[in-house]
Amino acid sequence: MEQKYKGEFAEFWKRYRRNRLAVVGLALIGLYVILALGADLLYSYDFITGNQIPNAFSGIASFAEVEDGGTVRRHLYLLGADNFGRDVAGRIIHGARVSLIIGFVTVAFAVVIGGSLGAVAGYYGRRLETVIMRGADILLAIPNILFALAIVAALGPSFRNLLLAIGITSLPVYVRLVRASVMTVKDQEYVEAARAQGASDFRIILIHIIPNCMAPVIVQATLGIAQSILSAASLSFLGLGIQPPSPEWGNMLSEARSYIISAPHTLIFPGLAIMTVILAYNLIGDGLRDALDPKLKR
Amino acid sequence: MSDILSVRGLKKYFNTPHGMLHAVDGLSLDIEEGSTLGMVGESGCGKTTAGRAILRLAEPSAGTITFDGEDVLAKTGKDLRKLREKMQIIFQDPYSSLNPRMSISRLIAEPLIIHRRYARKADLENRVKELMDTVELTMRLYNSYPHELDGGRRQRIGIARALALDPKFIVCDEPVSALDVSVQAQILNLMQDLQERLSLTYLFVTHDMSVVRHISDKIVVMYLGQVVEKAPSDVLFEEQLHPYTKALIAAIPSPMPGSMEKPKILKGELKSPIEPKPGCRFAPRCVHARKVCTEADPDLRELRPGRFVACCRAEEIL
Amino acid sequence: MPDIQLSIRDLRVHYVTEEEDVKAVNGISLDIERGQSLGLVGETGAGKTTTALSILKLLPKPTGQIASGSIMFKGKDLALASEEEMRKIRGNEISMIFQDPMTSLNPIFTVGDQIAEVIALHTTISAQEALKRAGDMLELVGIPRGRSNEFPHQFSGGMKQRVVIAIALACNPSLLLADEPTTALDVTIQAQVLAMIHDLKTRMKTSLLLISHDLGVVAQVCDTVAIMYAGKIVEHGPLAKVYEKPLHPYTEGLFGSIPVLHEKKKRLKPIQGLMPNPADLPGGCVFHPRCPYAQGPCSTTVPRVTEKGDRKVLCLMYEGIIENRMGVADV
Amino acid sequence: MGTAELRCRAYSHYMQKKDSMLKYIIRRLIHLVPVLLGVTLIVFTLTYISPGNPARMMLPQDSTDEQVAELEKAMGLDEPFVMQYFHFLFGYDGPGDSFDYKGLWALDLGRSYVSNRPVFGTILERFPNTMLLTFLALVLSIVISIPFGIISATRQYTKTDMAVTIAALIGISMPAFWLGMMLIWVFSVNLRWFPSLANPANLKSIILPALTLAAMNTAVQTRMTRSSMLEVVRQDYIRTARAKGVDERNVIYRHALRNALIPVVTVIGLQVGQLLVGAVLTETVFSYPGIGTIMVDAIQRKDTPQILASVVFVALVFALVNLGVDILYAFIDPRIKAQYIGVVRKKGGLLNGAKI
Repeated sequence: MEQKYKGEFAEFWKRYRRNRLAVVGLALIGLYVILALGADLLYSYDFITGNQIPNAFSGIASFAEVEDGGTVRRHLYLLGADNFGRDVAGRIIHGARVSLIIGFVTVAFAVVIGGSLGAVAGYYGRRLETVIMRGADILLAIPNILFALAIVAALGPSFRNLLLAIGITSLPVYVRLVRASVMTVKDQEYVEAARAQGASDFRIILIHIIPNCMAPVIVQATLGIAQSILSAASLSFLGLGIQPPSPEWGNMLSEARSYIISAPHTLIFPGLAIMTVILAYNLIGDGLRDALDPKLKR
Repeated sequence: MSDILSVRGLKKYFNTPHGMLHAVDGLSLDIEEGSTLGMVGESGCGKTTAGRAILRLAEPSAGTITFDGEDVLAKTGKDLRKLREKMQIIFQDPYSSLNPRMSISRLIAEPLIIHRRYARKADLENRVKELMDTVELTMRLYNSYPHELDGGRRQRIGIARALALDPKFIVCDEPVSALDVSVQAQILNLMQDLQERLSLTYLFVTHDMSVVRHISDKIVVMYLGQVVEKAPSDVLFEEQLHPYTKALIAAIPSPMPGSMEKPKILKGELKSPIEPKPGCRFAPRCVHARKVCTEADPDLRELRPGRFVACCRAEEIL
Repeated sequence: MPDIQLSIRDLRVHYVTEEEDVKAVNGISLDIERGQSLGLVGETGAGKTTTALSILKLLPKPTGQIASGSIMFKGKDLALASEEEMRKIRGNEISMIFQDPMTSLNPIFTVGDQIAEVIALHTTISAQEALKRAGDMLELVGIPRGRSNEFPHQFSGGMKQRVVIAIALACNPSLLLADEPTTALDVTIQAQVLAMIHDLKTRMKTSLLLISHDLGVVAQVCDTVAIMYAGKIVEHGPLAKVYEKPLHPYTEGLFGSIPVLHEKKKRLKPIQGLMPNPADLPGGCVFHPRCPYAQGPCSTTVPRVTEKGDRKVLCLMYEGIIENRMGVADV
Repeated sequence: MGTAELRCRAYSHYMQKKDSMLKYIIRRLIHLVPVLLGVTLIVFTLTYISPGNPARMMLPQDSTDEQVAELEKAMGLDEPFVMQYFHFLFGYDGPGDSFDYKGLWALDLGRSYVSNRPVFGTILERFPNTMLLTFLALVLSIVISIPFGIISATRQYTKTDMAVTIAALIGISMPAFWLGMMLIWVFSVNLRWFPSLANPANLKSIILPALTLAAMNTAVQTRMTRSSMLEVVRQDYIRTARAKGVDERNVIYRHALRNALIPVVTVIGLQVGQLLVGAVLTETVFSYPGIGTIMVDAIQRKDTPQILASVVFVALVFALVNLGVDILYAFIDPRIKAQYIGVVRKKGGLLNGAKI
């Protein structure tokens, strides 16, 4: 059994690898994950949130005396310093941690809850389906960021509320996707074959339907992570997400906005960070779509 | 020999955006144990739906089905699943009827796992190997996946899977239509051998007249959800009582040299049976149609011993 | 002196991809005389469609390539013709009918427009006149001209195939390529369409290359037949003679595989084994792994065409290299 | 008659008969009502549960609890949730006149807590500005994306295709607000070509925000056009066109393009809604007086009626735009159109405007 699984994965990897950009995307995310995990080793949290005002707007790759944990040392500002003299590179790396967590948590929430609702709606149909789908329609009728904005505006800006807002707004996509996918798979002859053999509903859903409708969900989830990161950054930019001085790419940009003339580097780098992460997830999403496309399998 | 399956007045309607579709409209048939009943007709005649309705893969709208002395429509839940050990199906499309994520061995083992036939893994594996042997699949394919195989081998998997539970009766839904002729012949021979060895009963659904003649003992001809003619296979090809059957057989291009006379051509095309009006459904295309034909549904009647026809002018036009 | 319309010599077509080199057509030669109809019979993957597509040079780009050979049509080698020259020939002097009528018509244009387009492309008449001619063509294939303003989805499969045939015949081509024109149709509709093709071909004196896997369909309309296997023509000759007594073991196997209406056979006599992978063809005679008469040299010696009167066959038995066990040494 | 048959009959009221286009539009509008009600309920609930008492916020710091309670009563905030929601929809007539409003159905949700102007007054006043920006962005994105999508598809795997593909990927990955600021940095701060603040009176000042807003859409539509073209070019009817002798130009532009554009139109339609929403961020970056800036201001000042009104308003416009796109879609594709209108007569078909 294990060996078979390996075979399937190897085949998938062979197809995925063909898309070179997708491999680049994967490498980029790998890099961010490593940086996010090692963020504390590179820069202490207190250091990147504490003010080093005398060094404000230190340029790219400049050295300056800084106070860190009560001692004074010479520090390399690789990507310069912001208006409070905080290390931009350090804040970006710590911000990566926040973004990756937001992306993963919100999408996991949306996939699990939305996916289950969609699967139930798709398999059983009837009234349950009507109720679930009307609910999804309503959620979809309010544009994504707008809805998240309204939620955070109502509940107040906090990390938890941000996760909740983005999680809820990404829900309906998975409800619809999983429902559509279950409905397609449900009508496949192999599901009918399983029924003809006397398999129970539970067995049919678990063994025959779910594994065969994962592909589009995986692709959508990858793109969804990018979407969530973007939403979080947008909300923070509007002052409704992660509050300063906590490092987050959106709020870094929001602060840097006032220094567009004097310190453009504080604006450029956090933006590049957002862009590369989203780009990487999009590349991976494209690669997965190609690799998982059943049409290309034969 | 006794009848293993009796169907009376089977109906299956579907709701469509254009109205109620009478896919199967009052089908009655009996199949003798160990024999093959061929069900033939053009696309949209309801033959596939009929096959599935008999197995309750499509829930019948009306009618009775008696299989092996049991009332099929009365069964629910566990009883129905139990009954399905005895009635199986082979599908037309060997591409979509196999779960792409399962290996060949797993596909064949699946029905055995569902019905918990073997407690020990080794016994299960032995049975799977035995079944693969029965349908002439090499053991090399034990761990392969369906997409690695050609149509003929996939159809063998479908057959092995249907045989796994030792059924008495199998609905064969166009099992060879998707295959090339040389492979088609291999599969037909295999199916005939299995029938003899395992004393199986087949309901063989197909649109191919020569295949149905080759494999069936008796044949029912369907048109727009209804049986128009029923007869022993050899007799049917000698002489047809219904004008549709006549046209259908005449339309088959024969590969016999010297038989290249122009076939009699049936005018018009099949309409789908959505909320059909009363009267013979073939009447709009029938050269013999008279006013009487559009007044009421013709009954399927025994015109000659063992030969049934649903045409009110059958005697006149013969 | 026969009037040769199309003459293919030693045509080879390959599909080249990064991973493999699929040899779809491996050196076939064919002649079609004026007004004659040739049936090209074979199973899936034999290279029938590829042959037809290469005559019109419509092979999928960039993978499909004519590797060698010539396709002579009206004194011109189509294999070397420019795209510009081909465009003038397509739909005008040579036209093609495809297998699936459901997808062969553009869903967003009316059928009248689609027929008129081909007329307008190859003549100098006005758009109005072209539309009128399109109506004539519809009537010719048995569809009331009033329906020319309708869209393809308003037609049934059989009707769509009639429209496709109307498009193909609109410019009175001298050669018609029909690729499984009735495979997607029901048997009664198939009979209608076949009869129509046969009738129109005779009336317009069009040559026909009919591709089919169905020996019965070919028997309805063709005078000569070529049997194709793994990219080669293994047998070629007048239809009646080939059907009466096949020379090649593969042809014999094909006939043994089909159930016959008029006599009840207890068992079919199928060809053993499977079609070879066209990217990895067996050496020697391509059919030898499945051939019931195969002998030692078959796996090493590539057979050459043996002419037997007006018949041709590709088998070592007729070259005298191996013993003839089919018992048809003399025709 | 079997039970299953009865069930079939019971379902028959779901049967969709062949409708006229008008009936279709009406049905879609009716379908919209519960969705919009749901939307209002959600937005209303959110403001209801949000912490902070509007009455206390409106009064001076040193007001007594009695004064707050009195104001709450005047505003109707002491009533139960359901009643408040009902007022929200159908109007409120309180003890005083200053807090009365006609309700959502009449586009009147009272006055802003901050500016004391009718909330919808402000919205309707600024909405044309947002429309202008959105429209410019839409035109820009269509004009850029479709040609590039086609070029990319017809030259698949060439360097041009690669460049367009990568540009589009970067486009969909760039946060609009950041792109806006980068454009300001380059074109306003350094090159001084365009002003950094935008206002509807000065068309030149809207170029940067329109570009910013258009970027994501352009990228998405380019990708969509490309993949749709590649899909259509594989179809059998394109082969039929080639077999007729149609030249490559006409194969692409007449036979393939119109079919390929059908899904693109849907995407563009969905994007129109997204543009409206994207305008929120873009307007903030360029301080452009549109709905977005109203909303952000209102959120920052906890101006509940203004937030409520703008979110509901944008959701409403979003829904109507999507409906409009669905109808448009039905007109482009004869297969869908035919579902609503029996026989289609079309003026000007394949031969009109064709170079033959």
